[in-house]
Amino acid sequence: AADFDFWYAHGGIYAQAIESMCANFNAASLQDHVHCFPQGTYEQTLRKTVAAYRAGRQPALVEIYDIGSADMLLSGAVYPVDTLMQAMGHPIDASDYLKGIRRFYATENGRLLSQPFSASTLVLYANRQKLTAVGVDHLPQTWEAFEAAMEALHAHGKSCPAVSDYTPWKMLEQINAVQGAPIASANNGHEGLQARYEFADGVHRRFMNDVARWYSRGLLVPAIMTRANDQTLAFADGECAMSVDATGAYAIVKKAGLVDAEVGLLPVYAGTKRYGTTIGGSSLWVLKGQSASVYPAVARFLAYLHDPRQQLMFARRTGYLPLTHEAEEILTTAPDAEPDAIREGLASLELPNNDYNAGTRLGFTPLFRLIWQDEVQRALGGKETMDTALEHAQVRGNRLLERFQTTYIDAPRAEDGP
Amino acid sequence: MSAAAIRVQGLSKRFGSRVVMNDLDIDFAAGQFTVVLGPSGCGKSTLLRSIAGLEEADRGTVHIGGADVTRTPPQHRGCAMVFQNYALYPHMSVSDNIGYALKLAGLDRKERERRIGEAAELLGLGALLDRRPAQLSGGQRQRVAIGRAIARRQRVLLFDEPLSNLDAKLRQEMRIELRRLHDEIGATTIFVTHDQTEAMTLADHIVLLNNGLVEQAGTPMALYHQPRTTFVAGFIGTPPMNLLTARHEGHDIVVDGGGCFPAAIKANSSAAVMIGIRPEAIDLDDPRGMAAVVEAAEDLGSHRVIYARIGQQRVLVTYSGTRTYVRGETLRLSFSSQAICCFDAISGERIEPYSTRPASFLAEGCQP
Amino acid sequence: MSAAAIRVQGLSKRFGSRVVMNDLDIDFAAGQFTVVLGPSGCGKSTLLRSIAGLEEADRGTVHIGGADVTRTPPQHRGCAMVFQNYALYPHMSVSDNIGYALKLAGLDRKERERRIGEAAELLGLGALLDRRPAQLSGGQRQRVAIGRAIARRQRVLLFDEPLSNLDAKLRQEMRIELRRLHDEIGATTIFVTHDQTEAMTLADHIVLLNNGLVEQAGTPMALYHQPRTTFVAGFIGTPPMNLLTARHEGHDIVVDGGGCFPAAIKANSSAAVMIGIRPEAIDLDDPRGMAAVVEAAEDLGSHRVIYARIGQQRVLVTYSGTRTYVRGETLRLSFSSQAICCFDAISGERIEPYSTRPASFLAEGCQP
Amino acid sequence: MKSSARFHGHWIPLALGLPQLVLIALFFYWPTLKAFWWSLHLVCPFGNCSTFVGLGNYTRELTDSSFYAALRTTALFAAFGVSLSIAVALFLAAMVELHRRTGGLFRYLLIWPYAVAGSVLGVILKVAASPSIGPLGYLNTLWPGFWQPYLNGTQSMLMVVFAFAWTQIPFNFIVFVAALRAIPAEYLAAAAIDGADPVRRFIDIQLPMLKPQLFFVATINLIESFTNSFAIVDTMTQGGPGRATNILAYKIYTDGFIGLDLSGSSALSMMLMLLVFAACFVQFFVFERRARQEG
Amino acid sequence: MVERHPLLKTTTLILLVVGLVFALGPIYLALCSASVTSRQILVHGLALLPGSHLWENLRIVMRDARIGTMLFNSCVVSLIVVTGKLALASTSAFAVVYFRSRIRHVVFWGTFVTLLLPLEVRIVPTYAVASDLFEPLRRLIAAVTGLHLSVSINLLDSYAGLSLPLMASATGTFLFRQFYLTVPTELSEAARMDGAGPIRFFIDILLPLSKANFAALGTIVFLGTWKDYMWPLVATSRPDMRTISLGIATFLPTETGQPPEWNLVMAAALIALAPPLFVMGLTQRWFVRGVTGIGK
Ligand SMILES: Nc1ncnc2c1ncn2[C@@H]1O[C@H](COP(=O)(O)OP(=O)(O)OP(=O)(O)O)[C@@H](O)[C@H]1O
Ligand SMILES: Nc1ncnc2c1ncn2[C@@H]1O[C@H](COP(=O)(O)OP(=O)(O)OP(=O)(O)O)[C@@H](O)[C@H]1O
Ligand SMILES: [Mg+2]
Ligand SMILES: [Mg+2]
Repeated sequence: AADFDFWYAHGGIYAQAIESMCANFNAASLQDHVHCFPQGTYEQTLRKTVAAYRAGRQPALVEIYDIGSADMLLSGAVYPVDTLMQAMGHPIDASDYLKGIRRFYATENGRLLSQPFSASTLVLYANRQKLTAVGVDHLPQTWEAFEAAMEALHAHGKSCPAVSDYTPWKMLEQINAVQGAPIASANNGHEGLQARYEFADGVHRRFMNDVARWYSRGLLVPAIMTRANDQTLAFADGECAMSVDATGAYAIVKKAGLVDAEVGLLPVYAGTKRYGTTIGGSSLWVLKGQSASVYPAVARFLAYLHDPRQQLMFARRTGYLPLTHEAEEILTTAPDAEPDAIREGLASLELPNNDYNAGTRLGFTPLFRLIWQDEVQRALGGKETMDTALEHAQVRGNRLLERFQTTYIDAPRAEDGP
Repeated sequence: MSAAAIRVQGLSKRFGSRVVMNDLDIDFAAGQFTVVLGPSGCGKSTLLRSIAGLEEADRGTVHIGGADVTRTPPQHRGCAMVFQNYALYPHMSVSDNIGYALKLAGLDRKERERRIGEAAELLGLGALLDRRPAQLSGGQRQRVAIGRAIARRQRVLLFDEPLSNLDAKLRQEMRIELRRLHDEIGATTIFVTHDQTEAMTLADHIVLLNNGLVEQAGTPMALYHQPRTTFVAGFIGTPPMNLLTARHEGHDIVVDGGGCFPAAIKANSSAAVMIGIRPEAIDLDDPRGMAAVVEAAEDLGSHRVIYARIGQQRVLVTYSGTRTYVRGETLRLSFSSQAICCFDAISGERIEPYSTRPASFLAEGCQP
Repeated sequence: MSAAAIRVQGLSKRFGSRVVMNDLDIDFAAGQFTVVLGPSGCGKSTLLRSIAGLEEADRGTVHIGGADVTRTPPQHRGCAMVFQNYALYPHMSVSDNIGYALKLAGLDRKERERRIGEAAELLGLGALLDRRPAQLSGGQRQRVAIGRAIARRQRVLLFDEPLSNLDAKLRQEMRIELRRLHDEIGATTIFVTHDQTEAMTLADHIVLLNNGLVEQAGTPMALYHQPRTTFVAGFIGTPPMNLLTARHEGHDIVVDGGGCFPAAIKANSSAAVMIGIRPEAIDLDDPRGMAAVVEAAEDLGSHRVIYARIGQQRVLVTYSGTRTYVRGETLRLSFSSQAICCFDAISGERIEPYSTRPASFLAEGCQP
Repeated sequence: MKSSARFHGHWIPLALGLPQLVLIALFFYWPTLKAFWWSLHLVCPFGNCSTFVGLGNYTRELTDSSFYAALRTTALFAAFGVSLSIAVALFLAAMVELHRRTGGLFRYLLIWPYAVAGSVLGVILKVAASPSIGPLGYLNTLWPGFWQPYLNGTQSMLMVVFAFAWTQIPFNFIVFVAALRAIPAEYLAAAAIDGADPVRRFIDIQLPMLKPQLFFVATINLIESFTNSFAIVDTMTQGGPGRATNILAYKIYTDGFIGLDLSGSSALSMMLMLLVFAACFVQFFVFERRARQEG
Repeated sequence: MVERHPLLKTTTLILLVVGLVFALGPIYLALCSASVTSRQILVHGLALLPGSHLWENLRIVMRDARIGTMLFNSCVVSLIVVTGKLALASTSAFAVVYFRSRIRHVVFWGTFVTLLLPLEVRIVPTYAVASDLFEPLRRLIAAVTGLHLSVSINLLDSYAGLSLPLMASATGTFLFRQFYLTVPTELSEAARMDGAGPIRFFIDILLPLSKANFAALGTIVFLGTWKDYMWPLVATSRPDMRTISLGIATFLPTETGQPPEWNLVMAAALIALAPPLFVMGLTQRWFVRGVTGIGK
């Protein structure tokens, strides 16, 4: 019987969904009580977790985003979830999880050190009415078609053919995954600390140059230039006709109800092989340093969240993907409307994989994302060419990786135990 | 640099409910050295600043050299001014201070330097031209301030208590120097002060202000010997004139507390009057004089001051003899009736005697 | 409240490299009114504050009433002090100001009120006891400050230029009042000022300081008539003593610029001397007198001041006649040799004459 | 102050000063020491390991182009922000001084922005400067694509500079108004008599006399621009776009808290400290000189 | 001064009005936007004229419990800092100014160095210190006695943690020092002649004279604490410990797809700036005096 803190990193409808799960757990559980605290954005949550851990005030459970995984794994602050669950009598089987999710979170030897919590992937949304109006009857499958569609919309006076917030998750990680192209050596970092970035050539470079062209021609409008000031909303309220967005956006689009939204797979370049996209999202980490009585309660809470009914509730309310085969099964076979985005997303994840679309496992990724954004914004702002921008980003990113390697070169490895 | 007459007409000014100038009419003759004298707060500075254009009067006009300048801003009035605290620009050197006005007037560098040199020579500032005001002594600052005023060669020179920040010795020296300068330059000079010694020694003409009104205007000696009111009598002279309350009875004046003397003045019988007598005009030791008890005596070396009492009234007597008087001693005071001024006790205005019988001395009792 | 003698021995103090008191030895007699006089910055306040215990001397001792208090903190020295700017506690009423020290001394309320009442009565402050210092005029503040000092009934009363912030009239009144107070209370009083008139009129005894040294100590008249140095001569009197450079030749003294007179002093022949003569001791119109040219004349009503030149040397003459002199006129000055002080031109110290032939007047040429 | 006005004794001043000193030791000296220690080590974010690297972190930062970029941004931001704050405040103060009688109301109202927190202003301006819904967005209907503060580095810099100046002006304004007030009216009167019109009087008399205040305000503003601009940048631009507004203080924060690079950000802190220290030193020097001149 | 420059007067007046528009513009915009509906802003852009929904929006925002808590936190923290700083500053400045002991130099320099290095610069380590306040002492004990204690004090997410580091600055001491230096030295001398010791002098004379300075510094510190952003951002992780100036940013959408309700954001902004504006209006005189006091 114990009280413990759970820090999560969401606001809005996501937070509401989490709070209701917490409330339900507390209501259902006689002895345990979880205190759920929002900590702001993913970044803020990670920062506060680090700080709190140093101060010895860490919560028992915390939600950390995907790219924080490498930092968490080496932190020495983590009580691996599989060990915990094993010890507390709620063993989890990594193979319960969907392929894309398992591949992302599992270690080389297949262990799950954290419990996946929220996941989504990238799909293409399109405003069917607007596309039909300009004579585009099929969703673009390729970037070439995507560009043509944007041009058609532009030619018909649509001020916002497509919208994007230019985030690296969408433009770097997912694009390279779907094309099966490497972001970093050593299997995108899964093989160890010696990994270095190598995205500046190849498909990412091609794509970003296209993006720069689309941007300068007013085809791909930055979200901050839209009235809604937000990519998802700009599509949802009909301002923009197309949007490459997370599956999670679907709940918002549906809620807006304005748009006859059509969802399809992320485009690829014509004549290239399509691989599976990777996921984005977060997992739950159990932190060391709690009193022994807390961990059984944490385990019970994790088990509760793992329950397919909770997953489904969460997926339905937020548009996140179900995580386990069991939940997917229920969702896809349920008679009531199965969200298109989730279906397409799941399909996208199930596509064939190679070494490079299991996501990345690189240190200091949060800062790297800022660097990538910096450089791309500079390129879009005409301060440098896209090619040099990407090279700069790669160089600066590699300095981060080097430092990560030196920092952790003799850090204690994750041990099993609280 | 020709002098210009200044005429002030109906000038009035109030600050809030306080009337500082009350319908003043004053003429300042061209080329004259006029001292505006009065106690602190009587409106002297306000008058001077109104003439300079620094203060806007509520009513009335100012004419300089015949032209109405009431609405003219200070920079176009043709006045130069020396301020009480000098108001030297602290960030400029002495020569820049003097030359600033010339620069604004558009004079070229050479002409400016010539004029600065002239003023410096006149005031003995030659060696100081590169210093900052902070590096000067009080007297030197004073001279720079005057230099700044005269270098412009304006028709009118205004001084607002320029000597009050100097120590006694320097003040005495500067007085002589100022007077000499005025005689050389010949501008119309108005000099404001509350120090009657300065006024007495500097002025061709004194305008004595009190509460925003002209109490008396005239030559220094006129003010000293024929004060128009008790205020003037009590303001001028160190120590000032003794004022004793008395009654007019028949042809005599009876001093409260003892003594009387004959004086033919136009006043009702038994009217209350004040008699004024200068401390140096009193004889201490006249057997027929009125009794006065010594309260205190001060020996200043050059002369002595005795604080005595006639009844309840204090009398100061100065004399330069060597005899000493001690507290409690009784004096016998007398004075010539010609040295006496009579004032109406209520209005304080002077009552002219219609006949002065010469050589009539104060006596113990009056025998007509 | 019995008076106590104060003895200062070997008192020295320097601020940085500036010597402010240089081995001072002074006795202040019990119950006496001593004025410490000197120009600004000469160390008067430092001396006074050393006696009060506010300033720590570098060397030397202070005895009060026979006891060595050099290391005693101010509150235990039995001194009360009136500060130049009064230093009244601005947030306390007049009676609290006066009573604060009594409260700290542990007196009960009744005794305190009695003492405050007493002091108030003595100083005429009865009606002001509930006011704040900001609601008082300068003279009233002055009196409160004195009240605060005397209510404590200390053996020693110290005043640091208490009158310098008051206007001339008030200053004159306060002088009389202070002297009266001293006579009533009988405490040993030390009064610091740079105004020689105050010193002359108030003091039983004057200590004249200059540059941290005692220039002369004595009665006012001693300082006036027998100044020990040219500094004293030039510091005391308004206008001060005239100092003329001269040479000692044989038994005569020859004034630079004209005139000579016999004077028997102990000085080398042809030694440079200074002669000092008070402006009021000069006769203007002696046919045998030395020639002097009038530079300026001031009429003060009660007397006149003439600025004249003997050769290059300025001489001031005061007289109270009615005759006027104009610029450029030639005077014939003479004076009694008894009125003359001779000083060594280099050290400035007075040279005593070993014989004064009476009635020897200054003459155009000396005929021995 | 004269030493004679001071009390004797050691224990009382110690007791009086101690609480403050303890607090300062805890929250100033100890953190500063810690930062210095970190800056010489490579520390793990979670605090369970550290390697001594000597000046490695410093050389790392000093060879990183983004450090120089941040330095340049900081310098630009400081230069523009400080000059704008000072110029506008001076201008307003001069005009209020000119309208002494009616200026009271302006003086009262112009101080108000001082009560507004940087973050609140940031939020308001973020909306107000929005190219789609803000008033400036109307410019885009005239010249499409003209106002894009979140894409155009220059414009976003302008925006934060404006916001920074807005927060600083009231303080400067008060200081200037008070200083102008304190200039004896006699100087202006003397200048008027000397023939100077109001504009000349301002340039020749008032401005030179404001020099100490100008120095003071400039130093304060400079330190503020190094440090307190954080809230504005964080709420409005987060250092973007393309690190156009990534001032050093913000970089310290992002490197330390987002990048989990305690060592690097500590090294940056130490270097920023040096900068602030230099600024203060200049100020101190100037004040000392002024004090010596006056005394 | 007789000064007739109608053109100059009008021009400067116009410029002053322009300055006023810029100074109050953002506040006005916030007021306008807070008084319309969210839809209106999305459709017509930011309102330039006040609408009629102000109370409604304010009510909606106030119903959000966060605002109440944050306002309360801001008040508590500001008041703690004001009280603490006034107490510390007045006493430490007294120690600095009124004693001969060399200690005063220690206090002076020990305090004044903090002027040079603002909190923002040492934010990261200060955070670490606040999270483990006992560390220095623990280390000292360990170094001296070899004892390894496990005591620790964590100030994060507490009022003490929010306020204490803000108190550790020299501005207050500086201001009081400036003021004490203007108090005539004769007052302390007179008090000493009257038999008062330092503490009595401090209580009987100096404190009553410092009333205005307490008000001035109090206002400045209050506003400064209220406006502080970085420290609360770092030192709090629990939403119920957030202060309003920090919390205002949480009204901005953080998740993509969270519809921005600018009218509510602006209403919250209005609420956040109302108390300091009120305090400012109330104590403006003191505030001005304080600022100019610093400037001396
Ligand atoms: N700007 C002002 N506002 C209000 N009252 C003023 C102002 N200027 C002067 N006064 C008042 O007007 C009265 C006359 O002032 P003024 O300066 O003319 O006196 P003064 O005769 O020059 O005195 P002083 O010898 O002290 O200089 C004084 O009581 C003064 O307080
Ligand atoms: N605390 C101090 N530090 C340095 N110098 C001082 C200090 N106090 C006084 N002095 C200097 O010592 C000298 C003597 O000072 P003191 O105050 O005793 O002069 P004073 O004779 O009282 O002059 P005044 O008539 O101007 O009051 C002055 O030159 C003064 O500048
Ligand atoms: Mg005046
Ligand atoms: Mg003195």
